[in-house]
Amino acid sequence: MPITTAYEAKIEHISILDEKGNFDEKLGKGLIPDADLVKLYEAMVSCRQLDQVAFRLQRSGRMGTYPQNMGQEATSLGAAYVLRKDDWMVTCYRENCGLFWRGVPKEAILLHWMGDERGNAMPKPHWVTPIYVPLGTQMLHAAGLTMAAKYRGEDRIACTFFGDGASSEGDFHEACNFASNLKIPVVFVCQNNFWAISTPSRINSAAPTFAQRGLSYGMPCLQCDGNDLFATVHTMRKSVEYSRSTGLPCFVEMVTYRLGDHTTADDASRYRGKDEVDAWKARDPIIRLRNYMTARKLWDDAKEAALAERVEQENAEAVARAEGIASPDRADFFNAMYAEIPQDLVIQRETMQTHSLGQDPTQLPPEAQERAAQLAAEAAAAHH
Amino acid sequence: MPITTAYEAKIEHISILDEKGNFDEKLGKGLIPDADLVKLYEAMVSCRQLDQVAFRLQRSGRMGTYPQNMGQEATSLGAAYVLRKDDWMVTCYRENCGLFWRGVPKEAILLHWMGDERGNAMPKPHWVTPIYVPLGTQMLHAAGLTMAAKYRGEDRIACTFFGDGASSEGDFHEACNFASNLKIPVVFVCQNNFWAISTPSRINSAAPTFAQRGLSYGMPCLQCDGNDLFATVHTMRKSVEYSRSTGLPCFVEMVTYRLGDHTTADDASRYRGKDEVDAWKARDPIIRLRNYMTARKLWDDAKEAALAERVEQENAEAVARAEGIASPDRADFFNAMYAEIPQDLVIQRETMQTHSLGQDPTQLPPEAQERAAQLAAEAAAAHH
Amino acid sequence: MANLNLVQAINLALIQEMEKNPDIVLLGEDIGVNGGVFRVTEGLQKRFGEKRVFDTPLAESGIIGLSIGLAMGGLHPVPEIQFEGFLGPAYDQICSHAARMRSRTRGAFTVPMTIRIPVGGGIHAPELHSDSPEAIYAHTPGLKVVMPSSPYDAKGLLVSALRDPDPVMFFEPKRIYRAFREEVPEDEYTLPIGKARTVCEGDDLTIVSWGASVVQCMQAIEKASESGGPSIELIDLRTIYPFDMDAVEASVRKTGRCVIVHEAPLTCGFGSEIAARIMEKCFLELEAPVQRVAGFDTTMPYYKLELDYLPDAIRVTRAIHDCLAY
Amino acid sequence: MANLNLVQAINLALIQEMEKNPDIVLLGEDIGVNGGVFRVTEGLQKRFGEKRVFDTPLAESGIIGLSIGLAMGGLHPVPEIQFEGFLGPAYDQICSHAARMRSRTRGAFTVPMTIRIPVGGGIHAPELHSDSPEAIYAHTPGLKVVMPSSPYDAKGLLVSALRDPDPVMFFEPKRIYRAFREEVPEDEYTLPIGKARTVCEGDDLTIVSWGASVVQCMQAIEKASESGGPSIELIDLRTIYPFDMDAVEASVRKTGRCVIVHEAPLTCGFGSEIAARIMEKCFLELEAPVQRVAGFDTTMPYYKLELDYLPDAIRVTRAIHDCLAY
Ligand SMILES: Cc1ncc(C[n+]2csc(CCOP(=O)(O)OP(=O)(O)O)c2C)c(N)n1
Ligand SMILES: Cc1ncc(C[n+]2csc(CCOP(=O)(O)OP(=O)(O)O)c2C)c(N)n1
Ligand SMILES: [Mg+2]
Ligand SMILES: [Mg+2]
Repeated sequence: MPITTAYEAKIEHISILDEKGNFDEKLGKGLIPDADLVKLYEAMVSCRQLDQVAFRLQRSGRMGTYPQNMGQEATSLGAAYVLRKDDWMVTCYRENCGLFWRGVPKEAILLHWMGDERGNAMPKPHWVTPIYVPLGTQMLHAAGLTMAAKYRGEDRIACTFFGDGASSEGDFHEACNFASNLKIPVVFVCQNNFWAISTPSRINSAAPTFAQRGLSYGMPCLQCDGNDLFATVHTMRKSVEYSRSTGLPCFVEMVTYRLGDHTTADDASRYRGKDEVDAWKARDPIIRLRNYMTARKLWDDAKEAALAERVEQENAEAVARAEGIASPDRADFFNAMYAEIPQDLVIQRETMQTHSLGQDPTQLPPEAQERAAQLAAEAAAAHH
Repeated sequence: MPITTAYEAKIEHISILDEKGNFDEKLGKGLIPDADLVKLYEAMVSCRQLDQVAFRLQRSGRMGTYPQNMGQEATSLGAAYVLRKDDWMVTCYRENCGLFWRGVPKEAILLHWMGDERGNAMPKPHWVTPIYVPLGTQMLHAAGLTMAAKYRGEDRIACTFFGDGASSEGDFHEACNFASNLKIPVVFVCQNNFWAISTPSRINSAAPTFAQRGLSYGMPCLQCDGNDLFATVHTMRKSVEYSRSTGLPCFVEMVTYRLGDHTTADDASRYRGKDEVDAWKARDPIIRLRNYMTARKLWDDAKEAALAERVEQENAEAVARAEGIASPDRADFFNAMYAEIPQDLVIQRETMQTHSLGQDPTQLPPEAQERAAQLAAEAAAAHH
Repeated sequence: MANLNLVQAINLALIQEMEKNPDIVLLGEDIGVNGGVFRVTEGLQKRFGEKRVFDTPLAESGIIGLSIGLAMGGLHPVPEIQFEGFLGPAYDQICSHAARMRSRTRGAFTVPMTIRIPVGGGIHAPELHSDSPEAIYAHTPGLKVVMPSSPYDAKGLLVSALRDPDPVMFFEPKRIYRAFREEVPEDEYTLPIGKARTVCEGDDLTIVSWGASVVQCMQAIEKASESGGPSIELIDLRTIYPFDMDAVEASVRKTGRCVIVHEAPLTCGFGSEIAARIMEKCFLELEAPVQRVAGFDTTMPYYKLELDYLPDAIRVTRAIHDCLAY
Repeated sequence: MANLNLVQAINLALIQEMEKNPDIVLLGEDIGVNGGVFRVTEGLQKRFGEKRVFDTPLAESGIIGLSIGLAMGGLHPVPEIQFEGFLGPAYDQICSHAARMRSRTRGAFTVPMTIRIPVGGGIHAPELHSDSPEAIYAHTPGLKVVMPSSPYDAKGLLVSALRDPDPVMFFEPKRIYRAFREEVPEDEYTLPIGKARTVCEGDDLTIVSWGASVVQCMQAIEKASESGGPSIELIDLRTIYPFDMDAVEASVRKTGRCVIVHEAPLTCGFGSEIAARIMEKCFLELEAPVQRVAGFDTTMPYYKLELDYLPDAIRVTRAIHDCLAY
């Protein structure tokens, strides 16, 4: 037969609790115990509220650029809920909800965006990495972290998150390819929120799905409604079980939407219409879950009010902790460079306030040293 | 329905003249006119013979490292035969047969491997690019060249070649993704010859095929027997027609085998067995075609003998042209850098024989200049 | 004459050259509808259409690799890399191809391309949004490297870049994108790539700088003159490669003392080349070692500490005194 | 004691450290069964198994990115980049992550990793197989950069790198991989990263060099002494960052004259930093401008002309004379 079939593939889409409130009993029943469901809901509400707090902090000059997570809470949360506490979670910057569930202190995330490296000093053991800025690069680290665990005979796996835009980076391809060919159990999760700043997702992929990016590597691929916590939990269960049992990677696309601006430095109204945003507001993962819980008598307005109060309090405390930290010492950025600081850096650190870098103080004739120091002092004074 | 189908795909494998000599009339009949077939066969034999000549040149110190094409002649030749003469052919370094068909002078390729940039100065218009050394990088240039043509309203497309190993590079992903999303008609051809130096192709892809690398981007993908000229021609026809008519990219995997060492610097016996190589020798595209033509009375031993003689002659002349070129001037590598050479480079070029770079001759007291020049002369003499 | 800031001056230069030369195309992340995250390409897609001004997938190597192909194909692409911190993924296409194409093909293929890159610190941006990698590209033969310090210079230099037959790295100091305005002629003018500008003349000491640091230097010079201090000559290099050593040499031969100021880390920063050349060319005239005021040999700190890292008027003043006291 | 060439010395260092430290893993293109294209890892996969010595897909960013993850996960990966010309695709992972991980996380994550890279020209190799990018990485805070010039140094320095808690770029001058052998102790010894070696002492002039160029310098010095020439001190930097300025300073304060020799392009090559520092530290003792003998500011030519590009004993001798004649 001259024409034969070399390869065939099929990708499923999973939805359990849809935007109209329809709930699929077959897949959904018993998927998440009611007690957990309430906690998960509360986590989403808390994350959403922190977004608003952060936004205000930025606008009032108390924080730098901040990327809101609004609308995407169910994606990383579903993953964090399913993962073992000692599985690696290697994320980008729109996975706060999942990170907080894993126990990352809110002030760590706040500090990062307040321009303070100490926000990246993840208290161990959370099995999470700090915020990543260069897109598409963290998935390779997820593969390495997992391979190191495998090397030690641990059955730890990793789940790594990245956006529709980030999946265009070459490192994305290399990470998937390395994980597949070197047999590293990583669950690759693409958060397709339809936008990369102002760039619509079709410019990052003209293909019908982002899920099929995994087919290149022969990975099992799934797509799910990322605004449906039940769907993200179900999809992650299947994926995590697959990777842990086979030691191989797999691929997930979570279809969601960025309800806010890209960051506080962005104005989304420049490039997308209100109608589109409104349509997605109706698909808000929080509203959807609240309606479901209310119908199931797991939730009511009183509980909501109490939660709102508690959350506001908690988040205010987190902000206080973030703002309460002593301001960093300018010596820090020298001391943090190497395990053992090179002599030349010591000199730079010690003389940064007293001499120019080209100057070897010891070379100056003593009186000249004094003159220079004195002139410098005067000048400094003149500046203030 | 909670579980729906998000995507389905199927990839066909095409074979027309198989290694046992079976010929599929349905696909193969009239595909290549007999007159062309003979010319194509002669081109493969000529390319194969040049490989042997080049090998001897390298061993006798008349050429640097050289990568033989042996066994893969039918891949790039099939493409070159199908492409329009003004379509871009953007290749790597194992596509000599196709390049020669397009009219690239053999001495150009030889000069490149003889360590002479003039081998890359492709005489225009051949619509081909020179040899590329950094793997996986040329496909993006193919996309750009084609987009530039499209910008001018030309219907020129591009065909770009790369290996199984090169398809692991991030740039490969970015090239396919750009071509697909920005709608650039490029036919991506992966030559899967089962090896990347000593690395077996399964380490570069654990997936069943390399063809499915194109599914990420929603491209039509085909796989064919790369040692079957009829299959490569048929597959390229379908692919080229698709890209020219739709203005979109598509993907092809040609399954072939590298019969020789990776390059003259390599010893393949270190990492692969004789049995494997022998099995593939039986699938040699040249033998296969010769048997077919002989059976069809298009070819016989007399013709073969005459061809061998002619080819040896032609290739000897190409070598003579490559070796006959005047040796390059050391000023060349300065003059070739910019359209207009910066003053500092002029000084470096002019003083390279007379002064160190740190020296500003004009600053030297005249007598010192003389002394320096004289000492230098003596020293130089002492060296010879 | 219009009173423009740096962003507007670049935008104007792009418009005027695009109208003259149909082969100029703009591409990059968010440069279309959004006009770029700094709004430098604001309104250009509307004006010139999606064919000449288009958004790309999010991949810097792809952006530069595609642009190289466009240039080999006869166009003059103007890719924007959103921040200098994201040049990394494009490093290979820039240095292994754009910089080498002309020489490796002996002119059969060339890469007329202007890569626009916001550069430098001081705007309280996140990590990898505040670096100064100019020395990396100055050390890569085959490229030209430009960094304007004012709206007027930006327009004149960009027009030259857009007409250059070779690849130009056009670094735009984001700290002064909107810091000040100045008179910028509507009419066509160019500033030659490779020529420095003497910002102010002086006899006691020469300051050599480029990019946003030039502004810090001017502040230091003002302070100095207020307090009846030394007479200082300030040279804005404008172009990092090819650099105008003649201007530097002439000035230092006159003053005998020099301070170099840049944001990039000290070690192997471009200041080291200037310092070495000054020694080579002005050895006999030099009265004190050339002083360097630069970023430290550390990673650029997050913004809480960035002002401790970046050269400012105080540090420049200190260097002036160190140098004069020698 | 064994009489080894550079390749064998590195191979021995790897074996000995891998036996001591189970967390060391080797990865790269063709390093397994094939033992690397230069056979540096010959026999190591057989000896330590595929778990500790493995081939990767053909992707340099992936190799380094994976290694960074391995290091963050507690191992000490030793990735090999097949040739320095292919560092380009890995530039971003090296400079945006490996170099920054410790400082950006304030030590919560670190990257103990030794990147092995054959470097330099002179072996008649194809394009992009003969460059010298050390200055690029010396300008990137957070990295250490090492380049040995002999088998003995290679072993001692590599062992130090394999025990270093921070990322080390270990450049191996391919031109002298097999050029000569010397006595290399089987027994454990280390050479400190950051310390230079005085190859020979002299009073009239100091030569500072590193990597394969050191050999060219020694030839020039021999010639000079044969013809009863000047007394020259040769300093092999061994480590590019952190570099041993104390050794250079002490020597130049003594000789008053200095020639720097390296293969990389002149402009912003590491020689510029050394030259600038010498001026800063030895201004009063310097009797002539520091001379630089380096690659030219052009792309490394294909091999027909590579010997015209690379510094050789003749050019070094010329610089010695230029410097002494001043
Ligand atoms: C390598 C790199 N290039 C560019 C940027 C600038 N940038 C920050 S976020 C962003 C868009 C990201 O889109 P996506 O990956 O879809 O994630 P999302 O913001 O939608 O969650 C861009 C271009 C970056 N951070 N890193
Ligand atoms: C970016 C890059 N990395 C590494 C190399 C060194 N190298 C040259 S050829 C080769 C193997 C290529 O394998 P493949 O892509 O399958 O092509 P083939 O040689 O089999 O035709 C390698 C690793 C290179 N040339 N470029
Ligand atoms: Mg997105
Ligand atoms: Mg191959």
